[in-house]
Amino acid sequence: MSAEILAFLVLATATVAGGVVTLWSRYVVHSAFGLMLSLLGVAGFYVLLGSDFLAVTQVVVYVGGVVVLYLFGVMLTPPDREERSIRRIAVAGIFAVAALVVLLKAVFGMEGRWYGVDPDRGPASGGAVIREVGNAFMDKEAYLLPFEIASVLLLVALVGAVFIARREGGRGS
Amino acid sequence: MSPVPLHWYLAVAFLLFVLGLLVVLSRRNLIYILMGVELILNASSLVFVAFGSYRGAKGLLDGTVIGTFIVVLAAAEATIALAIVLNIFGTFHSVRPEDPNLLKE
Amino acid sequence: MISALPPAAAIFLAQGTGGESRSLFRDLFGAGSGWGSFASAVLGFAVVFAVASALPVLFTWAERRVSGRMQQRRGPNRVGPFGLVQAVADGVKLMFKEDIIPANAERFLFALAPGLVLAGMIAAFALIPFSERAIVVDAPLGVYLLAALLSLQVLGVVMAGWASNNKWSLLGAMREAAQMVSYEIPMGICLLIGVLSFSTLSLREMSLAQADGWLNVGNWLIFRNPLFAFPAFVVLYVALLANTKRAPFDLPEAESELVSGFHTEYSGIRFSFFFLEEYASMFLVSALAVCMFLGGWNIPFLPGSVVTGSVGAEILAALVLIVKSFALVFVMIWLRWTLPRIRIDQVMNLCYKYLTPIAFVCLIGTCWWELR
Amino acid sequence: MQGLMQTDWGLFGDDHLRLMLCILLLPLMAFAVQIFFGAKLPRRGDWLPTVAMGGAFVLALSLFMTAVQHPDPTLFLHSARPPADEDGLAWNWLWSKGTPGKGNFVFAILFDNLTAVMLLVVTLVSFLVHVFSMGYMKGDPRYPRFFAYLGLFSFSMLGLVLTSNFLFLLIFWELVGLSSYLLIGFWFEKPSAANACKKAFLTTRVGDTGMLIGMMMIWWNFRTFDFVEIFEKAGQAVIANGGVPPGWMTIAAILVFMGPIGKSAQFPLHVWLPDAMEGPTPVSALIHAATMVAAGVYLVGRMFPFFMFAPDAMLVVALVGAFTALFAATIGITQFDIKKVLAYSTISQLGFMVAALGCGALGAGLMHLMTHAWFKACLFLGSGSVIHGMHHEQDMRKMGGLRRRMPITYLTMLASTLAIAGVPLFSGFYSKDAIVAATLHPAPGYESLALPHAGGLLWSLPRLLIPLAALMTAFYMFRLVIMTFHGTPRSGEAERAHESPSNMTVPLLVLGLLAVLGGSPWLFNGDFLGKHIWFNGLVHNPVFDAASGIVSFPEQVGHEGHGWAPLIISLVVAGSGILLAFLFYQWKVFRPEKVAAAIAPIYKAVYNKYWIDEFYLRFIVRPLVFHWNVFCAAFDKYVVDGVVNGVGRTARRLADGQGWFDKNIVDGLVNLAAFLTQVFGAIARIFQTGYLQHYITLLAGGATAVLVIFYWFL
Repeated sequence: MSAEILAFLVLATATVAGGVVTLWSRYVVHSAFGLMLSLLGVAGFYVLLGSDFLAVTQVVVYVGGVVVLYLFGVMLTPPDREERSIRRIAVAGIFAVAALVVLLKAVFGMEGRWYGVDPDRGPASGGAVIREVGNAFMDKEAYLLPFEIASVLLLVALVGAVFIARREGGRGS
Repeated sequence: MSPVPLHWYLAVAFLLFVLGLLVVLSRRNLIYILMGVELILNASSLVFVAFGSYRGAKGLLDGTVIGTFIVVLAAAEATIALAIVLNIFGTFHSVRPEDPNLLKE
Repeated sequence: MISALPPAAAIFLAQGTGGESRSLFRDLFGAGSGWGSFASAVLGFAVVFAVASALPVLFTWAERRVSGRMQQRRGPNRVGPFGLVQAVADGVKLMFKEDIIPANAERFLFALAPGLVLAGMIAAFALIPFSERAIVVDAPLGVYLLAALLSLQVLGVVMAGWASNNKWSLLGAMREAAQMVSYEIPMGICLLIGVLSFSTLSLREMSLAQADGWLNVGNWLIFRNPLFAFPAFVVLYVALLANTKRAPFDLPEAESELVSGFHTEYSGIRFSFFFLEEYASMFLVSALAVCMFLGGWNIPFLPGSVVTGSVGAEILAALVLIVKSFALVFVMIWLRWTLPRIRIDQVMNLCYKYLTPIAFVCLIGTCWWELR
Repeated sequence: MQGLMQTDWGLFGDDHLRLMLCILLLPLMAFAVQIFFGAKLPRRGDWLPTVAMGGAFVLALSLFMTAVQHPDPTLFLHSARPPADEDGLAWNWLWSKGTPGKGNFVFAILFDNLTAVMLLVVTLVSFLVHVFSMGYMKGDPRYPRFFAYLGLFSFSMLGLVLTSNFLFLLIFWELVGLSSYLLIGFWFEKPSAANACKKAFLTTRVGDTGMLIGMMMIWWNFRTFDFVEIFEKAGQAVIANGGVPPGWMTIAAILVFMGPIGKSAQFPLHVWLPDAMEGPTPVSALIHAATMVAAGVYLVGRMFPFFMFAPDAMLVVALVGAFTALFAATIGITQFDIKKVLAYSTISQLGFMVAALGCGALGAGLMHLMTHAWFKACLFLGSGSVIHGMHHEQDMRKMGGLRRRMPITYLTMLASTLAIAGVPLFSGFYSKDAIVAATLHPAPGYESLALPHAGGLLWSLPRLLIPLAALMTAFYMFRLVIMTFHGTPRSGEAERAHESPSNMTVPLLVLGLLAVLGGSPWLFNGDFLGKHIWFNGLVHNPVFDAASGIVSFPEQVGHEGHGWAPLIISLVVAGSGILLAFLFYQWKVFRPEKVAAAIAPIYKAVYNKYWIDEFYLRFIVRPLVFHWNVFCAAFDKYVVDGVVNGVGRTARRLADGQGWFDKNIVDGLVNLAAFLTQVFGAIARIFQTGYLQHYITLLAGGATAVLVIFYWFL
C-alpha cells in the first residue's frame, strides 16, 4: 500500500464521514462542521490529483468563506433541532440510491468510451502549474470569456447580497 | 507502486453527490438544503478534476479551471442564497422551505 | 490526542502541495512522493512545532517585560535571568493543570477546536523561508497557501466558541469570525501587491528577489516601490494586527466585556494551545510582512552572498529574519499597551471604508508602477 | 421637373414653387408649434408666428416683384398643374381615374399675378397685424393661443390663394371660416362674442351651401375641379353649344357667387360682419378688412373667366355689389360705435369691389381689394389703437379731441380716410375712380360671344348707386374722424387717452404710408396720372376666342385712361361728402340731431339697420326653429322610435335564438373547457405541492429515469 493510497483512504473516510455528519446530525452547527470536514477532504483530493491551486482555493473560499457564512446563517436563525425523519430519508434514499446505482453503472459500464482518459494511469504528474492556470484564465483562446463572466457574476452577487440583506424593516419588525 | 484508480475517486464523488442529494431531499431547513447543494457541487467538481487529471497535464488544467469556476459559482450562490434565507426568516420567522406560502391558494 | 491530529494533517497537506520545490528536509529524505515525503513531513512537523512552541514562550516574557516598562514597574524578574524562565514555568503549570470540560459543552468539538486553531498556525510556519534553504515546504503557492491557512483559524475559533456552550464564548467567536473574514480583504489585496511586484507566489523567491539592491536595501519592496508599497505595507500590518486579534483589535477576547472571549471555558493544555496560537501568529504574520516587504533574510548594507551558501550563513539569515520579525512584534506589543480598544463599528469602518479602498488604490498604483 | 414650369418666364422655376410652398408652410409650422408649446416659449411665443409671417412676407414680396417687373407676364400659368408623372411639388390627394391629371384631386400651386397680389396683401397685413397684436393683446390670458390662431388663419388664407383646385379652395375656404370662428369668439367669455362667432359661421355657411351646389354642377358637367381645366372645358362647352353658353352655367355662376355673398358679407348675408366686431380689433383688421372678406372677391376674380360666360350672373353680381355698397353706407352714417362704422364701411367697400367685378372690371375690383386692404387695415388698427388708448371704450360720442393725444394714430387714420374717401393722389382714389369708370361702361361678358346685352336699364343702377355710396363713404368716414379726433374731449377716458406703444404705431405708420402710396401707379412706373387703370397691366381681363374656344389673358393695350367723366364724378362726390361732414360735425352749421328728427322714420329704420336682423330672427330663424322642432318631434316619435322599436323587436327575436344557442352550445363548450381544465388541473396539482423538496425529488427522479433509459434501453 503506497502512501498515496493511504492518503486517499484517509481523505475518502474524512470526506464521506463529513457528508454523513451533514446528513445525519441533529444540530445545524454540527452539519456545518461536517460540511467543513468534507470540503477539506475534497481539497485533499485535489492535492492528490495535482491541482494545488484548486485545493487552496477550496480552502480559502469554501472553508474560510462559505462555511463561515453558513455558520453565520446558523447563528442568525433560531436553533432548529429537528428530529431526523427516517421516513423522509428513506423516501429520498430510494431516489438517491437509484441515482447512485445509475451513476455507478454509467461509469463502470463505460467500456471503450473514455475519450482519452486512462483510469489506471494515475493522476497527471507534476500537477497544474499555477502560471499555466493563470494563463488559461487570461487566454482568449481558452477561458477568458468565462473568467470575465465569472467576475461579473461575483460583482452581481456582491451587489445583490448587499441589496437583499439591507432590506428595510427586516426581522423583528 | 500502483496509483489510485480513477474509479475510486468517482465512487467517492458519487457517494458525496448522493449524500448531498439526501440532505437536499430529506432535511427541512433551508440552510441544510444549501449545504446539500454545496456537497453536490463539490462532488461534480471532484469528478471534473479527477477526469481531467487522469487525462494528463492539459486535462488537469481544464479540470482545475472548471473546478475554480464551480467554486466561484458556489460562493456567489451561497452569498445570495443565505441573504435570501435570512430575509425569509425576517419575514416568516421560519427557515422551513414550506413556510413561505403566501402565493399558495 | 485529537488536538494534535489536525496540525499533522495540515503539514501533510502543505507538504503535498510542495511539488518540485527545494527544501532542507526534502533534500535530507530524498524528494518525491511516497513514504519519503511522509517522513519529511513528520520531521518538518516536529521542527516547526518546536519553533512555534518556543517563540511564544519568549514573546510572553517579552510582552510582560515591555508592558512592565511602559507601566513603570518591573515585570517578571525572579525565575531565571531577567525572569526568562518565568514563561516556561507558566507553561509547565498550564500543562499540569486540570483540563476542565464544561458539562453541557460539545465534548468532541470542544476538544477539536484548539487543535484546529493550532493546525493552521503550525502548517503556516512550514511555509516561512528562514533562509534560502531553511524552509520546510517551499510551496509554489506560498502566499496563497499561507492566507488559506490563516483563514482556517476562524473555523477553529467559531468551533471553540460554539462548543463551549457559553454566551460570552459564542459572542466572542462571532466577533472574531466577522473581524477576520473582513480583514482578509485588505490583507489579501496587499499580499497581491507583493505577488504582482515579484511575479511569484513563493515567499522564498520573493526574499531572493529582494537581495542585491542599492546598499542591499534598494530591492526591498517598500523601497523599490515607495509610492504604493509603503502604504500597502502599513495597511497590511494593520490588517494582520486585526487578524491576530491584537490590541486595539482585541474585541473577540475583550476581558472587560466578554470575560475572555471564545476561550473563556478553556483551561490547562487546551488553553495553552490558544495561547500558543496567539503569540505564534504574531511572529508568523510579522515574518510574512518581512518576507514580502522588508527584504526577508537580507541584511542591509551587506552583500546578499553573506547569507547564502554555507550552513552558518543560513543560520545567520534565519537570525536576521527572526530579528526583523521581532522588531515588528515589538511594535505590536507597544501598540497594545498604548492604544485603547476600539468599538466593533469602528473596526468595520476602518476595514471597509479606509483600508480596502487604500489597498485597492495601492494595487492599481502598483500595476502602473510595474508596467511603467 | 421639366414640364412643370415650362413658361415663357425664363426665371420662373422650381425654386419659386418652393418659395410658395414655404410661404404656405411657415404659418402652419408657427401654428403647430405655437398651439402646443407656445406657453412654454420665451415671450409666450409671440415672436414665432410673427417671424414666420415676416419671412412669408419677404418671400411674397420677392415673388410679387418678379411678377410686376416681368415685361410680358402671362396671367394664368397653365402648366402650373402637376405633370403626368406626378413629379414635382404637387400632392395627389384623391385619384378618381387611372390617368393622372384629369379629374383628379390634386393639390397643386397655381401662381399668377392675381395670386401674387393676394399673397402680398395677405402676408403684409397679417405680418403687421401680428406686430400690432403684440401690443394690443398684451396681458391676455390666452395670448399664445391668439397667435396660434393667427398662424392658422394665415395658413388657411394663403392656401386658399395658392391652390389650383376648386375642391382644395373649398377646404381652405372652410378652414378660413373655422379660424375666423375661433378668432371672433376668442373672448368667448363674453356672450356677445360667443354668439357673434356662431352667427358668422352659420351665416357664411348659407352662402357656402350655394357655392357647394354650384361646384357640384361644374363637376357634374366638366368632371374636374382644376381652375384652368374648368375654363378650357367651359370654352369647349360653349363651342359645342353653337357659340352660346349653356344655361346651366349662368345658374352655376350665381350659385358659386353665393359663397362670396356670405364670405364677403354682401346683402343679404351681411349681417354677421358687424357682429363679428366682437373679436379683438387686430382680428377685425386682418380678417374683416383685408383678407377673409376679400376671399369672396378673390374667388369671383379666380373664376372670372367662367363668370364672363354668364352676363346674367354678372348682372346679379353687379346689382348685389352696388346695392350693398349704398345700403351699408347708409347704415354706416348712423352708427356711433367706431368699429361698427368701420364694419359697415367694409361691407360697403366690398360692395364696390363686387360691383366692379360684376361690371367686368377685374383689374378695378382687385385693385380696390388691394388698396382697401391697406387703408381699411390701417383704419381698423387705428381704431384698435384708439380703443386701446380709451381703455376699451368704443362709442364715438365719448371721444373727441384725441388728435393731440394720439398724433400718430390721428395722422395715419386721416391718411386712410382721405384714401377711402377718394381724394386724388391717395391710393383709394385710383381704385375708386376705376370702379366708377367700370360702372359707366359695363362689359360683363365676352365680346366675341355677341350675347344680347341682358338687363338693359338695370345696368344703369350701379352708375347711380356707386357714386352715391362714394359720397356717403366720404361723409361717414370724415364724421368718424371728426367725432373721434377733432373738437374737445367728451369723456374722462378721452381726456386721459394716451398714444399706443411703438409696436402698435409702427404697423399703423406702414399701413398709413401704403394707404397714401399703395395704389399709386407712381410706385410701379413713376407716373402719377398716365395710366389710371395701371392695375390692368398687372391683372389682365380674360378674352375668349369663339373660334378656337380658348380663354386667354392677353396683355391689354387700352388701359391708359377712361376720360374725364369718372374723374369729375369722383372728385365731386368726395368733395361734397367731406364738405357735408365738416358742415355737420366740425363747424356745426347743421345739427345732425335735427336732421335725424326731421326724417325720423327713415332715420330710425337706418339706425336699426333696416331691422334686417330682426326680420331674419322673426321670419327665418324662429319659424325654422319652431317648425324644425315640430318636425323633429314627429320624426323622432314616428320614424326614429319606430325604427328603434322595430330594431328592438327584431333584436329580441334574434336574441331568443341566440340565447338558446348560447345556453346549450356555447355554454356547453365553455363548461366542457372548464371541466377539462379542472381534470388536468387536478392531475397537475398532485405535483404542484409548493414544497421545494418535492420538486427536487421529482427532478432527481426524472434525471435518474432519463439515465436509466439511456443506459439500459438505448
